[in-house]
Order: sequence, then C-alpha cells, then structure tokens
Amino acid sequence: MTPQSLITTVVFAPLIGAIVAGLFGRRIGNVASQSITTGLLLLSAVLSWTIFSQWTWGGLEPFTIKLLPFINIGDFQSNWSIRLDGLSAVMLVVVTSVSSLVHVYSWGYMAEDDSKPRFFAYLSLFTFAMLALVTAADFMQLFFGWEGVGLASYLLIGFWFKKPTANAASIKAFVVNRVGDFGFALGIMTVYWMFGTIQFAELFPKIPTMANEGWWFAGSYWHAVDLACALLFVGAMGKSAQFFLHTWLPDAMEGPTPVSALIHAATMVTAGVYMVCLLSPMFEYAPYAKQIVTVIGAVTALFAATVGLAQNDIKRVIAYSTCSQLGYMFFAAGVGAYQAAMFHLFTHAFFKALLFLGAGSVIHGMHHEQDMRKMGALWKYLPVTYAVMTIGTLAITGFGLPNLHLGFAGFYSKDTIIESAFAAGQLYGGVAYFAFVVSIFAAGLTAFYSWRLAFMTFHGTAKWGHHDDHAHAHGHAHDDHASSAQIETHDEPLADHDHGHGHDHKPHESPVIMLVPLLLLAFGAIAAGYVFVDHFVGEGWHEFWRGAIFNAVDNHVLEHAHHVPTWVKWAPLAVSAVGFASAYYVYIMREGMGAALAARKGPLWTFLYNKWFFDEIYEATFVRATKFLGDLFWKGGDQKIIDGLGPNGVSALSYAIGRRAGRLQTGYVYHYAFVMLLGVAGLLSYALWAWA
Amino acid sequence: MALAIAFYLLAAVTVGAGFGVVSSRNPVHSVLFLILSFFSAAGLFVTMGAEFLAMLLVVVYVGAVAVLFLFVVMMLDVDFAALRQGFARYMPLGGLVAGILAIEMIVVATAVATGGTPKADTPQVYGDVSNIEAIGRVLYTDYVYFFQAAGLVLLVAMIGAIVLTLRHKPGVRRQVIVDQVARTPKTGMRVVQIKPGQGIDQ
Amino acid sequence: MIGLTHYLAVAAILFTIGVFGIFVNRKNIIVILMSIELILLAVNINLVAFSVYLHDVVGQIYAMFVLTVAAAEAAVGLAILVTFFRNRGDISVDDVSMMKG
Amino acid sequence: MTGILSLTTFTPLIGVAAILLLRAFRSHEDAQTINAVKWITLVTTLATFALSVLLVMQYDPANPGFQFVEDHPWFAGLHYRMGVDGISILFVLLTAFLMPICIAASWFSIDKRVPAYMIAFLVLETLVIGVFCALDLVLFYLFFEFGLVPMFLIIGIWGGKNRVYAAYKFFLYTLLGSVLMLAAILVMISVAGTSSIPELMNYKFDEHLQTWLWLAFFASFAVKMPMWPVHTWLPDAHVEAPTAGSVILAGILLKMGGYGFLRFSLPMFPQASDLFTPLVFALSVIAVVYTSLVAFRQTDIKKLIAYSSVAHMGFVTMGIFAGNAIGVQGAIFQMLSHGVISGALFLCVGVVYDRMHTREIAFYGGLVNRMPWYAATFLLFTMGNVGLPGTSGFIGEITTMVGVYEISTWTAVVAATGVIFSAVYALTLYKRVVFGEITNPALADITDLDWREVAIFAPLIAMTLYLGVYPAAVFDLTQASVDNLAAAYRAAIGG
Amino acid sequence: MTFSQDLALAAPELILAIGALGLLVVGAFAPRATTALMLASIGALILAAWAAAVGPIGRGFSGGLIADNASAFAKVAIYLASAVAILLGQKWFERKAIRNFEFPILILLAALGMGMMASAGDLISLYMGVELHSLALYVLAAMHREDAKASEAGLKYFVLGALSSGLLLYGASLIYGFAGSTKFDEIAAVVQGGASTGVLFGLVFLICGLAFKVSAAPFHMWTPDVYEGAPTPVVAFFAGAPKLAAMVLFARVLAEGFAGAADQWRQVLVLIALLSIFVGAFAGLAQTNLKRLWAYSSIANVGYAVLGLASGSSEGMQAMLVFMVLYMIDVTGFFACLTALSRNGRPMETIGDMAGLFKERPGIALAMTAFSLSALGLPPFSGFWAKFYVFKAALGVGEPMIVIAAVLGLVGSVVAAFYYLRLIKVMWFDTAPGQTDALPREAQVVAISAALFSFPVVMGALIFLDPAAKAAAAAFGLAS
Repeated sequence: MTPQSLITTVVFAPLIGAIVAGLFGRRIGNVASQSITTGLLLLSAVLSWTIFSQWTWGGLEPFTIKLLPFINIGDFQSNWSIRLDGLSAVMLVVVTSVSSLVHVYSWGYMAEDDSKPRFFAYLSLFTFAMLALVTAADFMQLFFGWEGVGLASYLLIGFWFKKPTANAASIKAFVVNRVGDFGFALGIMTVYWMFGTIQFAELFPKIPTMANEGWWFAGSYWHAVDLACALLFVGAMGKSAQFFLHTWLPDAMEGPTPVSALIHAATMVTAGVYMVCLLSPMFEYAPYAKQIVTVIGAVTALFAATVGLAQNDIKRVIAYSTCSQLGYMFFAAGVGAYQAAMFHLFTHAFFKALLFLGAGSVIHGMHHEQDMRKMGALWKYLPVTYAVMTIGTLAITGFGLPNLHLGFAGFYSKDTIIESAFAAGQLYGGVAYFAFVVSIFAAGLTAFYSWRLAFMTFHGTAKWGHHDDHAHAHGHAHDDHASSAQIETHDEPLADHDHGHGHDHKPHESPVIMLVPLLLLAFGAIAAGYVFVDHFVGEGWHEFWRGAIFNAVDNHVLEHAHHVPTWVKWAPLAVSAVGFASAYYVYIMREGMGAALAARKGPLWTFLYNKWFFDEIYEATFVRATKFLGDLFWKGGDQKIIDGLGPNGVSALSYAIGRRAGRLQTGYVYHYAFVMLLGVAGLLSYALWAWA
Repeated sequence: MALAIAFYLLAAVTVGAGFGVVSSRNPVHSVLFLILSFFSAAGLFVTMGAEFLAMLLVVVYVGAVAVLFLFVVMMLDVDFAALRQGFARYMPLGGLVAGILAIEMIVVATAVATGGTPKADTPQVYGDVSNIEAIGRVLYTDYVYFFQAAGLVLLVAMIGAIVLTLRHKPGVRRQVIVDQVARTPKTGMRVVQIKPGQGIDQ
Repeated sequence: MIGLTHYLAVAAILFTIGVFGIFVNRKNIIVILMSIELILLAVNINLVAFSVYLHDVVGQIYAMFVLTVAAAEAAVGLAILVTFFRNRGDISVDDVSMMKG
Repeated sequence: MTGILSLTTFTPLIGVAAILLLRAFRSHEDAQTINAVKWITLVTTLATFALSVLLVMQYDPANPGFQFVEDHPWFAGLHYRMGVDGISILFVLLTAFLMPICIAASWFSIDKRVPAYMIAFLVLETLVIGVFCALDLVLFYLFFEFGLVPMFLIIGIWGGKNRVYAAYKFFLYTLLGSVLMLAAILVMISVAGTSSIPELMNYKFDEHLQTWLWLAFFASFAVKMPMWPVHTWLPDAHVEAPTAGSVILAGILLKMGGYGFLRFSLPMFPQASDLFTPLVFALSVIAVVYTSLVAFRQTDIKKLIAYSSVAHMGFVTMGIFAGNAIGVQGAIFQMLSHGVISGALFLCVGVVYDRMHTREIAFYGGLVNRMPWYAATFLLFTMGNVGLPGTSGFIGEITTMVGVYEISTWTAVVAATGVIFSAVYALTLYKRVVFGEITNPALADITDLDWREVAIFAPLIAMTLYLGVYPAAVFDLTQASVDNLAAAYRAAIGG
Repeated sequence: MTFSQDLALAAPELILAIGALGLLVVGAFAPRATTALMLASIGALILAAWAAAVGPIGRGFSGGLIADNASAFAKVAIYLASAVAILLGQKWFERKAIRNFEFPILILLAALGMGMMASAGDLISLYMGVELHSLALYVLAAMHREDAKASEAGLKYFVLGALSSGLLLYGASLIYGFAGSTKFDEIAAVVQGGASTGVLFGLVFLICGLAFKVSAAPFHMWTPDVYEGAPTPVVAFFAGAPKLAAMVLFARVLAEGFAGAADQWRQVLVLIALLSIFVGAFAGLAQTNLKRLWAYSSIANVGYAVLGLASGSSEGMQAMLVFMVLYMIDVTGFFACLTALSRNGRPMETIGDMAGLFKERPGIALAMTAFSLSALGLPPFSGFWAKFYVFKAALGVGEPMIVIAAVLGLVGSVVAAFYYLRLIKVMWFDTAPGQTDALPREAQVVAISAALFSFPVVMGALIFLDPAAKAAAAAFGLAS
C-alpha cells in the first residue's frame, strides 16, 4: 500500500466505524459495534505508526492528497484533502494511539452503560474529526475539523444526557469554543483577504513578502500578520482552554472519563498548539502575536496550576493540570520553540491520557466516587492503577536527571520548554523571561498538586466505606459551590441498576481490558521522551520536521535551549522536589492538615477553590447580560417599540381614525351638506390663494 | 336712473325675501317669501331685458313649483314649531361659512371689472327681433336636442312622482268604465229567495 | 349705472343665503329644498345677466333649462319627501339618521 | 427546451384542476376522496420536482445569461417573459424540493378542509416558482404579490390560536412593503420604457432616481426577508402557521426577498446599493445579534426558530450587499441552506406538536429517552442551524462573512458574534427539549418517528449534509451568473 | 352637418329614448308583463351599446353632442352595466313583491342621461345629462318605498344631489360668463392663453359638482347612507355606470374645455383624490355593514380614478377609463353577491352575516373573495390592473406632487386592505351561524361572471380593453 492510501484509510476508518455504530448500533448490537469501531481504530493506529515510522526513519516526503473540492469560489479555494508532513504525522500517531487505547479501555469502563454503540460512535466520530483537522491542507478543512471535534466534545460531555450538569457543561464547552472560533473565523478571513488564499501551501511562501504590510481592521490599522495570527490564536485559546476561555474544560469533566482522557487531555485540547505550530511560518513574522501567545500561555500555566491545588474532584485536578500543561506548550510556541511545544504535546498525550484513564480506573474501582476526600489508601486495592498513576505523576512532574539526560517523558519535553523560555529570554528578553519564571514556579505547583492527588487517593487512611449516604447527599448539594454554572455531581451515572453506590463493596481493581491500555500508556509515559527527544527537539529536528515547522532565520531559541546554564537545567527538578515534599508533608505526614486548611476557608483557598471566580464573573457579566439584553430586545424592543409603534400601533391608530371618520358620518343631511360646502369653501379659498 | 332705482329695489326685495325664506318660523311663510323672491327676481330679469325668462320664472316657479311646495307643506301634518329648534345654535358657524363664501364670490364678481367679460359691459339691446324670438331661434335649432332632453327630464320627474307616491289602496273601489259599459241586466241583477229568519248571506 | 357686477353680486348673495339656509335649518327639509331653489335662482340671475351682457342668448336658454329641471327636481324631491313622511310620520331632518357611521 | 419553465411553473395548477374536478364529482368529503386529494397533490408536487430536476440538468452552468427564455407579448407593453439563470434556478429547485415534503408533512396533521389546503399549497408553489422565473417586472410582481393570499389562508384557516392576528400582520406588513415596490416598478417602466428585467438590468437609471427606487424595493424585500426592524411579523406568522406553512414560509417565501435584492437592487440600482450598503450592513448585524438574543429568551420552540431565521437572513442581506462574488454566492447558498435547515427544524417542531399539541419549550424535556431517532435528527438540524461545518449552514455563514469582510471588517466582526449566539440559543433549546429526564408524565408514551416522518426527513438530512460537504455542487451552478453580476456591480460603482 | 347626421350621432340615445317611451306605453297597459319589459329594455340597451360601438364619429347639434371613441367606449360600458342592473333589479323587486314596471324604464332613462354625459360637448348638455340621470337615480334609490331606509336614502341623495347640482350650475354660469361660451371647444380657446380667475372659480364649482357625482371626498358624504339604504341591486347600478359616466364627463370637461388650466385643476384633483383615498380607507375600517363598507371602498377607488385624471395626460385618461370599467365590473359583481345572499329571508348585509360563507356557499364566497382582493388591488385580479394603469400614469407624469400623491395613495390602499381582509377572514376562517337561503339564479350568474372576469378573464380581456381605452383616451386630445 502506498502511503497515500494508508493515510486515507487512517482518516476514514474511524468515520466508517462511527457511521456503522451510530446508525446501526442498535440493530447489530453492542459487541458488534464496539468491535467495529475499536477494530477500525486499531487499524488506524497501526497504520499511523507505520506512516510515522516511515516518516521518522523511512524518509517519507510530505505530500497532499486532494479528494474533493469543498468551497470553490474564486480565490477562496478549499479542498477536502489529506496533508502529510511532520506535524500531521506526529498528530496522527498521537490521535490514533490514544483513541484506540481509549476505545479499548471503554470496553471495560462503559461496560454497564446502556448506550454503548452511541458512545463508541461518538468516540470514532471525534477521532475522524480530529484526523481531518490534523491533515487539513487549508483553513476551511482545518475549521471543519476544529468544529467537528467541538461537536464530538459536545456530544461526549453531554453523553449522560439525563444529568443537567452534563448538559450545561456540554453547552458551555461548545459556546466557549465558539467564542474562540469567532476569532478563528475572523483570522481566516483576514488571511484570505490579505493573501488571497487559504491554502497553507500557497499561503506560507507569501508571508515573508508581506511581513510588514498593514491592514485595516475594525476601524484601526494593524500590522497585518500580527493581526491574523492574534485572531487565529483566539481560536486556539478556545480550543485549548487558555486563560479567559478555559472555563469549559473543568466542567467538561462531566463526560465519561475515557472522553476526558481522549478529548480533554490528549488530543482535542492540543489542537490549538498544533495550529500555532502549523502556522509557525506566520507566527514567525508576527512578533506581537507571539508575545501574546507567550503571555497567555504562561498565565494559563500558572493560573491552572494554582487552581489545581485546591480542587477535590480527581478529574478536575487533572483537568487543571491539562490546562496548565497546555499553557506550557503555548508559551513554548510563543517563544519560538515550536518543536518543544510539539514534543510536549506528544509526551503529554501519553502521560495525561494515562492519568485520566488511571483516574477513571480509580473512579471505577470506587464505584463512581470522584471526590478525593473520600478516597485514600487505595494502593492496596488497586495496585496496577497505583503503579501506572505513579508513573504518570512522575512523568508530569518531569522527573528526570538532567546530568544523565534520563527521565520520564515529561522530563524531556517540559525541561526543553523551560530551557527554551530561558534561552529566548536571554536572546530577546521581554515576556520570555516572565514565561520562564512562571514555568519554574508552575513546575513546583505541578509537583505539589500531582502528588497531592496521588497521596490523597492512594495513601493515607481510607476515608471510604463509612458514610456513603452522607457523601452521596453531599455530592448533589455541594454547598461550597456558589454558582449554578459549576454545580458538580461527583458521580458518573454509569449504571441504571443497583450498581451505583455500593455501600458494602470494597474498592476493586479494574478489569484487564482497562489495565492493558493503562500499561501501554505507562510505557509511553516512560519511554516517549527518551526515544523521540532527538527527533523532536534534539540534533535531528531539522531532519525530523522537514520544513513542517518554520523557524525564522534569526530564531535560534532551540539551539540555545541546549546550552543554558546548569542551574536552569536543575531548577525544575528542584522545585518539583519542593512541591513533592510539601505535598508529602501536608497529606502524608500531617494527614488532615489539607482538610483543615480547606475548612478554614481562608481567602487564598477560597480564591483558588473557586477558580479565581471566573465562572462567577462570567455568569455575572456575559450570561446575565445576554439574558438581560435578550429580554430587553424581546419585550422592550420587539413587543413594545417595534410592534407597539409599528403594526399594532398603526393599526390601532388607523382604527381610531376610522371610527372618528365614521362618527363624522352623523346621518344628518345638513352635516353632509355642511361638509360639502366646507369643501367648496376650502377649495375656493385654495383657488383664490394659489391662483389669483 | 330709473333702472338703477328699480334694480336696487328689486335686488333688495329679492335678497330680503331670500333671507325670509331661510329664517321664517313657519314654512308656509317661507314659501310665500320664496314666491316674493321669485317675483322680484323676475323683475330683475325685466330690468335686463330678458322678458321671456321673467315670464317663465313667474309661470314655472310661482305657478308650479311654489304651489307644489305649498301643497306639500299643507298636506304633510308637521309640527313646525319643533322644526325650529336649534336654529340659533348653528347661526354663527353657518354664518361664518356662508360669509366666507359670499366674500369669495363677490370678489370674483368684481373680477369682472378687472378680468373682464369678453364682449360688452352694456346690456344687449334687441333690435329687429324680440327677446322671445331670439331665444326661439336658437332654442329650436341648436338646442333642439336638449329641448327634447328637457322633456325627458320632466318625464322622469313624472314617472318618479308617480312611482313614489301613487298608492293602490286595496280597500278602495274604483270606477271601471269598461265594466260599467259591459254590464248587462244578467250580470247587474240577481234574484234571490230569502227565507224568513235567515237573512242574506252573500 | 347698473352693470353686470351688480347682478352678479345679487346672485352671489342669494346663493350664499341658500347655502346658509341649508345648514342653519337643521330640521326642516322643506326649507332646505327651498334653499336649493334659491341657489338655482341665483344661478339663473347669473346666467341671464351674463347672457345679456355677453349679447349671447345661450345664457337665457340655459336658464330656461335650469328652470325646467328645477321644476322637475322639485317634483321628484317633494315626492321623495312624501314617501319619507309616509314611512316616518315626520320630516325632521334630525330623524334622517337611521343610517350613519 | 422552451416551455419547460412554464410547464414547471404551472404544473401544480394541473393538480389544482384535478382536485377541483374530483370535488365536482364527489362533493361529499369522505375519507377516500380526501386521500385521493392528498395523493393527487403529492404526485403533482413530485412531478414538479422532477421537472425542476430536469431543468437543472439541462441548465448550462457556463452560460451566465438567462436560459429557457420564453417571451410572448401581452398588453400595454408588458410581456409574458420567463427565464432562469444561475441565481434563480436553484430557488426553483428548492421550492420544488420542499413542496412534496410539506405535503407529506401535512398528511395527517391537517384534518379539516383538506382539498382547500392542498389547493392553497399548489397555488403557492406555482406562484413561488413563477417569482423566480419571471423576467418581466410586472409578471414578477404578480407572482410575488399574490403569494400573500394562499399564505394568508394557510395561516388563517389552519393556524393556531392567534392565527388571525398573525395572518393579518403577515399580510399587511408585506403588502405595505410591496406597494412601495409597485410604485417603483411603475416608475421604472415609465422611465425606461420597458418592463423586461434583462433590459432593465442594462438600463442605467439616474443616480438620484436610483436612490428612491432602491428604497422602494428595499421596503418590500426587507419586509419579506425579513430584516430588522420589520421582522416582527415573522415570529407571529411562524408560530401560528401550520407546520408545512412554516416550512414554506421560512424555506421559500423569505428567499423571495433575497432573490429580489439580487435580481433588482444590485444590478439595476448599483449606485444606490453602494450608497445604502452601510445601512444594510447595520441592519443586518443588528438582526444577527438582536434577534439571536431575543431567540435565546423565547419560550415557544417555533418562535425561537423563527427568530433564528431572522438572524440567519441577516447573513444573507449582508452577503448580498457585500457585492462581491463570494458574498453573493454565500448569500445564495445561505438561502438554500436555510431553506432546508429551517424547514427541517420546523418539521421537527411539527413532529412533537402533532403528538402533544403544544410548542412550549417547558412542556418538553427528555425526549431523547423515548425518541432517539428524533433526537438525532433534531440534533443534526440544530447543528446546521448553529452553522457547524459539515452541514450546509456553515458554508453559507462563512462565505457571506468572508464576502462582507472585504467591504466592512466591522460588519464581519459583529456578524461573527452571531455565530456564538446561535450556538447559545440553539443548544439551549435542544437541551431543554431533548435532553434530561422525562419529567412531564404526558411525554411518557410519546413515540419516535414513524416511517412517514423518516421519509420526510431523509431528503432533508441528505441535502443538509450533501451541501455541507460538497457545496461546490451549488457554487458551480451559480458561479457564472454571480461572477457576471458581481463584476457588473463592481464596474458600475467603480470599485 | 345636417340634422339627419346629427341624429345618426345620437343614435344610441334615440334608441333608448324611443325604447323608454315605447315601453312606458306598453307598461302602462300591461304592467304585469315585467319579464317581457325587462328583456325588451335589456335589448334596447344592448342595441344602443352596439349602436354606440359602431356608430359614426363626429360632433352634432352645434357641438352639444360629441360622438367619439371616448363616448363610444363609455357608452358601451354604461349601457351594458345598465342592462345588468335591470337583470339584477327586476327580479329582486319581483321577489319583494314590488312589481314596478317603471324600474327598467327609469334605468333606461338614466342610461340615456349617462350617455348624454359621456358625449356632452357643452355645459348645457352636461347639465341635462347630469340631471336626467340624477333624477332617475333619486327615484331609484327611494323606489323601495315601503322601506324607511330606502326613502331616507332617497331623500339624502336627493337633497345633497340638488345642492351639488346647484354648485355645478353656479360654476357653469360663471364659466359661461367669464369664458363667453358654453361650448367646451370655445371655452378651451379662451382658457388656452391663461384662464381668468372667474373661469377658474367656476371650474372649482364645477369640479365640486362633478366630484359629488363620482362621490369623491369631501363630497362623498351621501355615499355610505345611500348605499346602505337603497335597494341592493340599485346600488349595484349606482356604484358602477353613473360613476363611469361622471368620470368621462369629468375627463371631457377638463381635457377638452380646460386643457389650458391643467396645472390648476390638477392641484384640486390631487387634493380631492388623496382625500378620497384616505377617507375611504380609514372610514371603512370601522364599518360592519357591507354596503356601507363598499361605499367607502368606492370612495377610495374613485380617489384612484381621480388620481388618473389628475395626471392630466392621455395615459391618465386611459388609466381612468380602464380603472372605471374594471371597477364597475367588480363592484357590480360584489353587489350582485349581496343581492343573492339572504338568510331566513333577511338580506345578509353585515360582515358578521358572512361568517363561514366559504363552507356554505363556496362559489359566492370565492366570488366575494375575488372582489375583495380585486378592490384591495392585489394582483392578478382586475383591481390590480386598474390601479396599475392609474399609478403608472400618475408616476409617469413625473411631477413631484402627483408622484407623492401616488405613493400616498398606495399607502392608503394598504390601510384599506385591512377591511377587505376582514371580509375574507370572516368568510374563510369563521363558522356559519346558519343556513343561507337558496341563491337566485340571475344574481348568481352575474356574480360568478364578474368574478371570473376579475380573474382570470381580465388577463385576456385587457389585451382588447387596453387598445380600446387607449383610443378612447386619445379622443380627449391630451398630450401623452
């Protein structure tokens, strides 16, 4: 098989699976639909790895297959196509691998759900959309994939449609993403009218020639490329849950855990990073846009890490962790180290999926309890999960020894990012230094909350099995959470029957079908960094990316990243250690101290626990304003003013005039004569006045 | 000069009688005023040399129209006092509009002096033909068609008056001459035997 | 010297009186009919005066037709009035208001 | 192929004749007669659809001019003149496509005065197709204006509780707009000495006169579209109309406004169009934002969708007046797509309305539990309404916005916010109707789509996805004519 | 021109006059032969129409009678409408047990008067024509003499009509005096160089008098009451032919006599037209009686016709002629419907009575719907074409005043649309309170034929009507 047909199969196999399972799932049964979707995805994954290996080691050249015209109006030419280059090759393996593992995992995790075909169809549909996104050769297909994954995300977050919170969360995710897409779409338009094309292949060569052009937009004059990049980045912010547009991601945890692993950790949320890297030929000529990317990324990294400190829901902690890691990726791209960003994306996919699936395993084992305060001492009951979660934690904290160049996956990618930020700061100063400082600090926080999660879940004393009734009630009326936008239910309504809240069941280890993916991911979390560091960011990166990522001639960040001072290389490890130690102190040595701190409800804790009050602010401003304006326009504008003055007013007025005119018609002859004579007199007077 | 005196006298009577028509309390008086007005208007015609028209006015109006009015006024049993109510109330407004009209029309009438009538400002003097002959010559030649039409107008009026007012009262016995003439002793007489105590049951 | 203007003025005044009579006599239809006769009289004075001063006999012929028609009109009008009276037993103009609006 | 246009246009009247004939022989309305009437109507509409497909197949996309032209002189200098170009042909197809669906959708839900109902629809079909085919101003006006009557009756006789008010509002609002257009038409005929649309397109009206003519046409088409602030008839009309009436109203009748702009305003009054473009843009973006917000607060499903129609039509107007090829193509596409999607959404409402006889959002909830297929269908069209890529809704929105961006970035920015709002109201609606548990006991026994409803939705689903994935099918047909139009417009305004 | 030639020109009138006189004699001796009388008078009218259509063209009786395309056009329409009125009315009176053999004769005489109006060439024939037909109409209005409403209608009509005659005459006298002649062509010669104030003043009076005849505002006040009170078939007659005759007369006076003062009378006419349109539109809104409603509708419609006149061009005259003919057919049809409908012997006259008529009497309901839509001016009904012509002419003049008036007039038509819609609504949407009586055949035939004419026949008929009206309008001799 040629690479072309391979990659076509890779892209469309999930779609076929989705269609079959979605339309005929009920007819062919659960097992059949699960087998078809999972099988096709495994096929995709295998083929993706084939392509990836051909790319990495086989010297496959980039190519684009045009399948069909999409939108073809004048210069606005878009095609359904499949583009293969370094970036898409990486993304293919990330997407298909994680997706296929999640499919497999879901066999176990969703075993008790009664709409499995639908779930698998959604997963496959998502995968297809994601693949369409990463193989897009123009902005329109990119946008298609972009919104397609959004749709899948919406569907999967709201998978348990009976849960009001899930429904709310799904809408929130979609709408917030739409806010991002608003910018994205405008960015596309700007690109189109500025460069006259939306095909990447035609666009990128044009950029250097127009690098210093200006552009009128919304009443102001902008630096053209900066403007386009900034607008496009808004799209990335939405999809990748960056600061300001991050609020949907934690709520998205209402979806089933495999979904969180696939969409909200490993793949979809990284689409923004992918896009920025893909558009590196543009961003390289957009210095201000890059600075924005850097700042937003850094702030997100810090913000999410701080919020992660205070959360009690196991999935939410990981969600904030994802958010934070995405911040890392962005500021890496922002400082010009796109390769580092992609590398972190790659490794992060493994260990974050691992963490989520592990958390899922815990939840499964705990009979759908998600509150970490009700866990503890689970390591005995869920040994495999414990092991892989620990691996994942080590990976995310970036554990590794700089002097040996040996560590878990996160170590390679994250340290590269931190070093790149430092290097960029050294080279160009400015926001890169800020990013560097933040990244160091956030690394410490990462270690703290990651270990906090591990300790609260697996260590300490068991806090389950005593007051489940209370816990259940508590879950539904969570008094800490003020706003309706963030009402949480700490259980996944997996089963309709009595499985729910096993009072007497002990926590149990997950079935093999769930553990296998965990183990595979654990392997990835360990090895992905070591194996690919050279290709992604090391000496071989030119050879590996083969032009897919563009670095301006004066961009030497990555080279310099390898030659930063030693303290910079050690700093992440050091702060991670501090974070680990603090977590150990608070949650193991002084067990209960965390709970006590939370119970005091200090201002800082409250601030963090409520996620910097973002939901509350948005609720008070945007949501309220929307409702208020909607009512105002409807009842005031449409009903009172437009209808009141318009049709209803005019008709009432006409009718009143009509009645009066009718009343003139008194029925008395002399009145009639009088009116006639008035008319005569009037006309005569007019005649005299006008003509005499 | 005599003409002027006659004009002013007749004009005054005409106008005064006209006002009497509209302001009398009793419609009978109104009719009489109307007759007076027509008479003096006829006089005005005479001052202009239109004797035939003057005569016609008297004959037609006084002889026919006014009598018709009188007839109706007398025939209909109307409470005239009630009909006078509200007269004063509407005086001002009516007066105002009438005044405006009058002023406007008089303004136009005086425009004769400025705008000018086409031919002459002296009355026509009939030379060899009399007024009536002059009228007749034109009427029976150029306007014969309308003369006939006038006949039709009168016909319509006649038909209308009959249609609207003629009533065949069912209970009224009429004289049917044909029947009377055609009557024979056979049909005119019937011999009946009256039994005592029964009477006639016809 | 008595000129055309004088006659026209008389006619105008007579016309106005007729008009005035129509809406001042709110209730008496007969007087309204008589007012109309006054208006026609005014017209006739006008016509005759013009005719005489134009040295054109057509005006007098016109006046003749007007006279004829006025007579016919009076006949029809009074006939209608009689019908009306028969139906209503009254000729008050105020009552002529079965239909309005 | 001369005559095919007339044939397509008047084929529905053959159905009318058949129904009348049937009624003449069977005055009693028994079930059998009613059934026959329905089948006659369905077959007629299908035949019309077949003819329109034939029309499209025969159409030469490379030729930007009018095709299948028929021209017969009439009286007073008027002509019976028909023809289609790339701009109008698809509307003919859309009309013929939606009609059988409407008939099928009314199959059981209309139970009184069925023959009259079917006749009204058939007459409406003729009129609407006529509007898109007419090449004579007065002929156009005939078709355009008389369409009010069947729609008035459809709303008024078979409508909901407040139907009379809605019917009146619909009628008078539209009438007011179109009498002004009539005035303009008459002036144009007087000035140019012809009522032929192709000739008028080449006639250069005096700029001052253009302004007035443009405004008069605008009055009519803006009401028809409807644009803010003359949109308030639409929600009322939609809410009260029977399902099929709403489908036709949203699917086709609104398009006559957009078509009018394309056929008259742009080519005939280019300078005035250019002059008023800011006004149109302003009204369009207000429509997009304002009505989206209003839609968000609605409690009646149909009203919500109706308001969303107004918002979507905002994209159409701005696309048209962008005056560039992409904007105009986008606007045409948006109209087609909206015709399919909003029509389908009203049918979705009709499905539950037929079962429950209420359109209150609050009444529903949790339908997915009992009606999974319905939920999936509704979801698809909701997503189309939201403008999700892959559905036709997306193509229309993005292309119009791209077109507008060239002319006014501000407009594009504000319009793009509409994309956010549409997600808000559409998804909220979907959530409240479909998701959640069934709490209303009345819904406990609600049934899923039956075969007839599936058959109704299937073509709409296919069309939504087909156009969403392969919009080129449309663009290829419209391209030549639109390029022509846009080029002429640009040349006329010197831009 | 010899007398016999003159008589040939007057052939239609002669036919009617002789017919009327002959039938009067017949009727006097055989008053019960109403059907024969009816048929004979209809025959006379048709004969007269034919004579008008094919008769010679020229001026007779020293200019007092004009036979031209315009008069022929008008006469054909008037006589045919009169024939229809006889058909409708005679049976109606018979059903009411009023056996008036005078009815067809009065109509014949009225038609004769209208014919004279249509071919009037000087102020005297104008006056005679007007009076001849008016007197007949006064009588017809009150003809149902046992009906209080009818006699009241007749009285009102008469009083106001006499007043308007007075105004008209006064105007005629002033014109005669200041222009020096009663003949239109001679007046035109005087006016050509600029009309004197006196003439214009007279013209205003004359316009007022004629406006009364066509029931244009503010001289419309009689219309609703008379329409309501008079017998329905008589109203069917009233609403059509006399207005056409008066409009033609109007056109002739203005076009032939006062073409030189067009700028002046145009202003007056625009005022009258607009006032009529709006009075008709607004006052109709609150009506419940259909006859009154249609009276207001006719006021509004006359406003449109006057607007056509006001445009003062040949197109305007053509528009007016087409308008009046189409309107005449509509309104005759509508009143034929009303003539036909009754419920339990009581005539159905209010909007409420029409509830559910579509279910009850679909044919008549459809016809009434067609008339309503036509009166509303909705294409493709004849009313639309009528308005089409008028507004095309008015807008074609290009004079700002007329253009504004035209646009306002169109807006007024939207207001009026409301009450037409109400009728449709009631007939189609509401449910019937009870059975209607059987429909009389002749009214049904008239109604359905008129409805068919208003659509679709009109679409073809206009092909013939258009050139005919154009030729007729050309006879007025105005510039296009």
